[in-house]
Amino acid sequence: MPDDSVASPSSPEPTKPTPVAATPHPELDHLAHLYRKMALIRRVEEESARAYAEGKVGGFLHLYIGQEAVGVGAIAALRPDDYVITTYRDHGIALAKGMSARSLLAELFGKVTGCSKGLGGSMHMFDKEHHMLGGYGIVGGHIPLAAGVAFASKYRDDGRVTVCFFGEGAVGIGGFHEGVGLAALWKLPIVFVCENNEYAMGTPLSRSMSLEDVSLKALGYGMDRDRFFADDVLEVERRVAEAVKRAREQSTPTLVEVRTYRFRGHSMSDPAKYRTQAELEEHKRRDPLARARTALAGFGEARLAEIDGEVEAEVADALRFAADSEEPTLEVLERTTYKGDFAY
Amino acid sequence: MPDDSVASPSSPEPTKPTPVAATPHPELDHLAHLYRKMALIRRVEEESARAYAEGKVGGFLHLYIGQEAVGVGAIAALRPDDYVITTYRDHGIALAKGMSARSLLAELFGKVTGCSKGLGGSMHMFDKEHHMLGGYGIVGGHIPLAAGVAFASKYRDDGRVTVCFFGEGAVGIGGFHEGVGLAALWKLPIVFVCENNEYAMGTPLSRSMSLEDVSLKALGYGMDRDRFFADDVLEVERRVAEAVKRAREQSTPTLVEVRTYRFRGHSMSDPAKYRTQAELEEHKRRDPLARARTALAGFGEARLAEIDGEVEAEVADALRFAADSEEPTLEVLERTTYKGDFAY
Amino acid sequence: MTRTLRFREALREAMVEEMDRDDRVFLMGEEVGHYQGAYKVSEGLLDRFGAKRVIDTPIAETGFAGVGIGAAMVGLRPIVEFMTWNFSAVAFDQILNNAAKLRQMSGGQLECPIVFRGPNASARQVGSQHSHAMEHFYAHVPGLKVIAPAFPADAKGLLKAAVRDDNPVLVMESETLYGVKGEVPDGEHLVAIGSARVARPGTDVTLAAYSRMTYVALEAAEALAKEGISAEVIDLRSLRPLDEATLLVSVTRTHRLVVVHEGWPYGGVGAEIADRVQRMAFDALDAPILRVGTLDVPMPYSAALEQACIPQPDRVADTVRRMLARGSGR
Amino acid sequence: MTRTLRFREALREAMVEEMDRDDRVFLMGEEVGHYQGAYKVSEGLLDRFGAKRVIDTPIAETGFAGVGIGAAMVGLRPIVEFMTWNFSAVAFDQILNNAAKLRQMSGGQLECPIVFRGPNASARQVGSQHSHAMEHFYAHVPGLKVIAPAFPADAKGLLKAAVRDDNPVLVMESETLYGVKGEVPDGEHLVAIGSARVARPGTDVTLAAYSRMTYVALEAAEALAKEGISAEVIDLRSLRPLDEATLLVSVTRTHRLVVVHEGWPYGGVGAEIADRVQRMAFDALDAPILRVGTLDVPMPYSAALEQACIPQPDRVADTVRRMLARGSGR
Ligand SMILES: Cc1ncc(C[n+]2csc(CCOP(=O)(O)OP(=O)(O)O)c2C)c(N)n1
Ligand SMILES: Cc1ncc(C[n+]2csc(CCOP(=O)(O)OP(=O)(O)O)c2C)c(N)n1
Ligand SMILES: [Mg+2]
Ligand SMILES: [Mg+2]
Repeated sequence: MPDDSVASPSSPEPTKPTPVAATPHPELDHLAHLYRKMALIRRVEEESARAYAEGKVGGFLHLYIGQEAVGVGAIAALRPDDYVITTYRDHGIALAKGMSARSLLAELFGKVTGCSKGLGGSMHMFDKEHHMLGGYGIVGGHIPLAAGVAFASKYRDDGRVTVCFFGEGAVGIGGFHEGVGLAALWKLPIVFVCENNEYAMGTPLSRSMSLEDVSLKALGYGMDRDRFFADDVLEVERRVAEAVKRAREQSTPTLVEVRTYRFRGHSMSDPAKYRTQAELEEHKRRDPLARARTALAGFGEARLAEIDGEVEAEVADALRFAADSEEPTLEVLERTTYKGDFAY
Repeated sequence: MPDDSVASPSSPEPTKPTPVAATPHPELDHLAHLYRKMALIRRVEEESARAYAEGKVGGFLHLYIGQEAVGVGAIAALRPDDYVITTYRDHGIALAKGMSARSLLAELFGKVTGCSKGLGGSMHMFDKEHHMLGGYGIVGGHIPLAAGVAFASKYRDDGRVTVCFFGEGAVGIGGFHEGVGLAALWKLPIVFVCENNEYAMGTPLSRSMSLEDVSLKALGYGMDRDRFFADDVLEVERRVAEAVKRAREQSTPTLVEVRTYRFRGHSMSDPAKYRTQAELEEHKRRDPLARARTALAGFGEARLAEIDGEVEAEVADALRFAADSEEPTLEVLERTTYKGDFAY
Repeated sequence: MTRTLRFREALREAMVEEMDRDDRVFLMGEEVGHYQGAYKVSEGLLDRFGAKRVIDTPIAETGFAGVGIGAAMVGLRPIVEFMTWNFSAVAFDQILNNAAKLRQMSGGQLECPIVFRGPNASARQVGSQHSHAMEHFYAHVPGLKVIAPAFPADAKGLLKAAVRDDNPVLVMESETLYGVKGEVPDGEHLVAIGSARVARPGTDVTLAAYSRMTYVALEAAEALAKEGISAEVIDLRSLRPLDEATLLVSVTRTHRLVVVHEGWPYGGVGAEIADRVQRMAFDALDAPILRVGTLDVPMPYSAALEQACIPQPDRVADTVRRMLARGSGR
Repeated sequence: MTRTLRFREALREAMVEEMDRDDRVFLMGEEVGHYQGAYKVSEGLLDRFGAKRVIDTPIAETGFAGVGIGAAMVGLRPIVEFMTWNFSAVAFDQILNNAAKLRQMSGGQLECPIVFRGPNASARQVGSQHSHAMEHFYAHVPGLKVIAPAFPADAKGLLKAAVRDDNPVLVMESETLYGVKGEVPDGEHLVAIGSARVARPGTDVTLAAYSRMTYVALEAAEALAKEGISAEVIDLRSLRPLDEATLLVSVTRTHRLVVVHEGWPYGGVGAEIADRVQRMAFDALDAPILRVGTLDVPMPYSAALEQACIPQPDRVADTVRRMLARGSGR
């Protein structure tokens, strides 16, 4: 597809790239690092879609294509031991937080080598080691959990920050109000990142909220707020970093509305008839991945090709790994339902 | 008790008052009318408390003493066919909307002649004829219902307005957020009246909300708001009338925060240790009932005494009626659970 | 005369006919309008009835379930669609404390003629948060009625009856049945809530099921028939009220009962049926009542494990064989 | 050595001891701190442990139940008090979809060591919205444990065990039991979750009960004894897991079972027990299993009607007499 061509060269070579000398450009190096993460997410999502079409992946599949700059930028503003939690649209967030493509794709393939042993699937990517506290399927249901994680950090005074991602469709539900309300009341070290991709399934924000500026919700809680577009991953990192700083240093929450767009349907079953091709094309022209690659011109085409090649190799390896892994067996169910003896 | 002495002369005479000539004072007549309602509520509540102490009333009993001006003032701004719905602290609202003291006290006494046949009790006063859609026991649970009633009025274009009462303690719960959010989104003809009596059981607003100005919540919904004290029942009527006008003429909702105070504990079991005697006394000096009576000086002591006498007679009659009525029998349960055949 | 309709078309016809008949009836839910329904059950309804009667809601189940109940208590007759019944968990209080209680709390003054409907139980690999059989929670509650049709004709007839019922009625559909075809009678077709149906007559054992499990029971009966075992399949159709008579008549003849349902074993509809039948047909039973339900764990994503958790014809047939070999479950 | 404690004091001791032992344990809920607990169970805890570990919450059950679960999944051990279990209905999704699912959704990576506790079932004339027996909803859910002690000693021992359990444990207390006194062993006292107790030995019939209904069953047994009928009373204490062994041993001796519980008849814990026992002790039963539960209607306010709805010793005794006269419930 045109929107991905930049990030996914039709030929996966060079698999074994010739090393290239490094430039003395820390900003560019950093951007390249973020670009690599975004490219990895883009390619993993494309392959997930393909695998879904081939019947290797089941259930619901919600792709992150187009929104990569949100998760990558926001998580770039965090320490490795900070916590992240999100919705069912969780692949990009999981990869950005450090989950391996192997463990993610194996989970999608329903294999026991997946992050959640093949029991969770696309909507429930958990990686305790990387403090990725999961993807959740009930809209708004994870927001109070996020407040609880931040509560624990404050209780233990461990200096960690929690970032909670959710879609703009979650803002009307009680779980949002109660989770955000308690975070504001108790001054918890948390950043609420609303990924406003303009639609909740087929419902545009205009049909789901009396205000179109989600960040205004913060006024009702006397909470700090911010609102910006996610075209530039560095801008996302900068802006979220301010909220993270407030959370870490003053233990106050912030509601950050990041305006983005999903290039695919809500899930694989959604033809997205509710939006025009023109609207979609306009947004694809603002593809944050393409923009980052352009901004990396000075970084050198060779080294970018090297990155793309590494990404291709990583994805190819992960797909092989997922395909070759074993399925979980029935005995795993009881011990993952209860710790210790089963209770019936 | 000192705070009620004005409204409740120690002797219930005159039961048969000598008629007195009317003054040509429409404002005073109107205030006298509101005063009568407030006095009736005050006396009914005092008698409810006494009956509770005597074991004639069971369960929870949440008194409205001190808050009379809110319900009476707000409902004075309505048409008889407008809808009202509230919480478990519902006696005053029910009486203000037109429920008879007989039917209310009989309900408290658990008699079949009560508004809800003795099945609902103190927290569930319903009077369909007067469009009093009930008192509800789950905090915030009735707010979406209120939006639904207003939705029905808009659907039928019946020109009615719904007033939904709730305490400031309800503002943090999901039902508030969702009910108010849908009313704002769909522009429903409703007025949300938050009776901010400073405490939710023993919890002051400062420990339950990050903001102490409840009306600011309206900002997050792009909704009109108002905020004022309930010392003067006429002021309550005036201010609520503005919101009712908006609802009726433009079909837009308003969040009205009315600042008031309950003179008794949360319920009969609450000694209210969480507040000082001084704080209580200060509020009692602002008793809206006493204030109204003072403002009625020009109305004539004789006619005021007449009103008080009528109120005493009405309460005495209602208490007799409640005491003499029959209890409901088991057979009432099945047909009040299902319309038509029982479903098991 | 009949026509062949898909399950979703039968439901749609029921809504169209009832909305044509009574303008107090409206449909409200997520994506029911512009999107034409998450599972296309309400396809075309927005065009036909307009945005006043086909209302797209934000994601706020407590809010719109409550709006429906509030509208019902002043005389409208809402059909509230949950995109799936799983999401009713965030509106649980509205159904338990308002819909089911209004009539009695008000001493019979208020009524709550509302229909809640949507797909229930497992779909395919949608994981533990999206695979609940919610009827086991709701059938417990007096004040509610719960129905779970298996065939398009019943889906239409029962949904129409539900819309006309003056009590809250919960309709448990199944994403896995929406595409299933069946014969639906022409003209006005109503099915009384509370009546089960013998879907396949038999003499050796009674299989009681509902919704998609009726097909599973029928498949098992087919397999058992090849072994000379005659299983009677009862399609309950309605869970609350439960058609005790039809169950008892059958068990009194077959002397054996196996209940087949989705959802966990502890409590619920299956346990209730076992309890009633052992109580009312104690002497008629030649073997303990057995149940085939979803395994007692959150639903796993893995396709293989999910299928192992959900009742399958084999598991039902094996249970019957065990029972006929006088298996007492021990 | 033992001391006489009220039920609420026993619960308080359990919390104090566990909070002293492990600073990851904290108490959160409405009015648990400054107000000293709506029912004074947490009296004095705020003074003793401070506002960091005894946290008053706003009225936001979804919010603070979720906060507890979130804190538990990163290693704290919260005790979340619902002012009454009725209010957990607005947090139902948090318990069903997060607390019960976290471990399995994460492939066993995360744990949810949390305790939810509060008074359950009927109080006195608090009406239909405040009288729910919520255990019938929660015991259905795999991933949860549900306990319902009747005596102060068990209240203390089970709550301490619940706090140390690495799974979500729901503790069903009773407002009507908080003032009840009983002997509580000195020193460290733990009661294993999942073990029932024979509260009164007997030979003619088994009465299975829990929470306040254990006292009702004991009273009925006392009355029956005067008629020469020997009833064995089993105090279940734990509902999920259920102590099948103790039930089966008893029923195999008495050949008769009556289950006594608050809450509606359709489904729930009572139906589950009936289903299991008829399945596992089919041949040992001389009569159908009968249940004495709350009448199948929303709880009325009227004192007389409320008492008529709730199981009473007379109703239990009559049921036993009917059963011994070989009443099959028909
Ligand atoms: C409580 C609840 N109701 C409904 C759903 C069904 N559902 C899943 S995703 C979704 C749309 C969410 O949109 P948004 O929050 O904007 O997130 P996005 O998908 O755009 O990332 C809906 C309605 C759900 N999962 N949970
Ligand atoms: C969901 C829910 N949680 C808790 C309660 C217990 N409760 C009853 S009234 C109350 C305080 C409410 O205070 P507020 O809203 O200010 O109303 P007020 O009593 O002051 O009129 C609480 C916590 C409840 N009824 N519902
Ligand atoms: Mg969105
Ligand atoms: Mg208050």
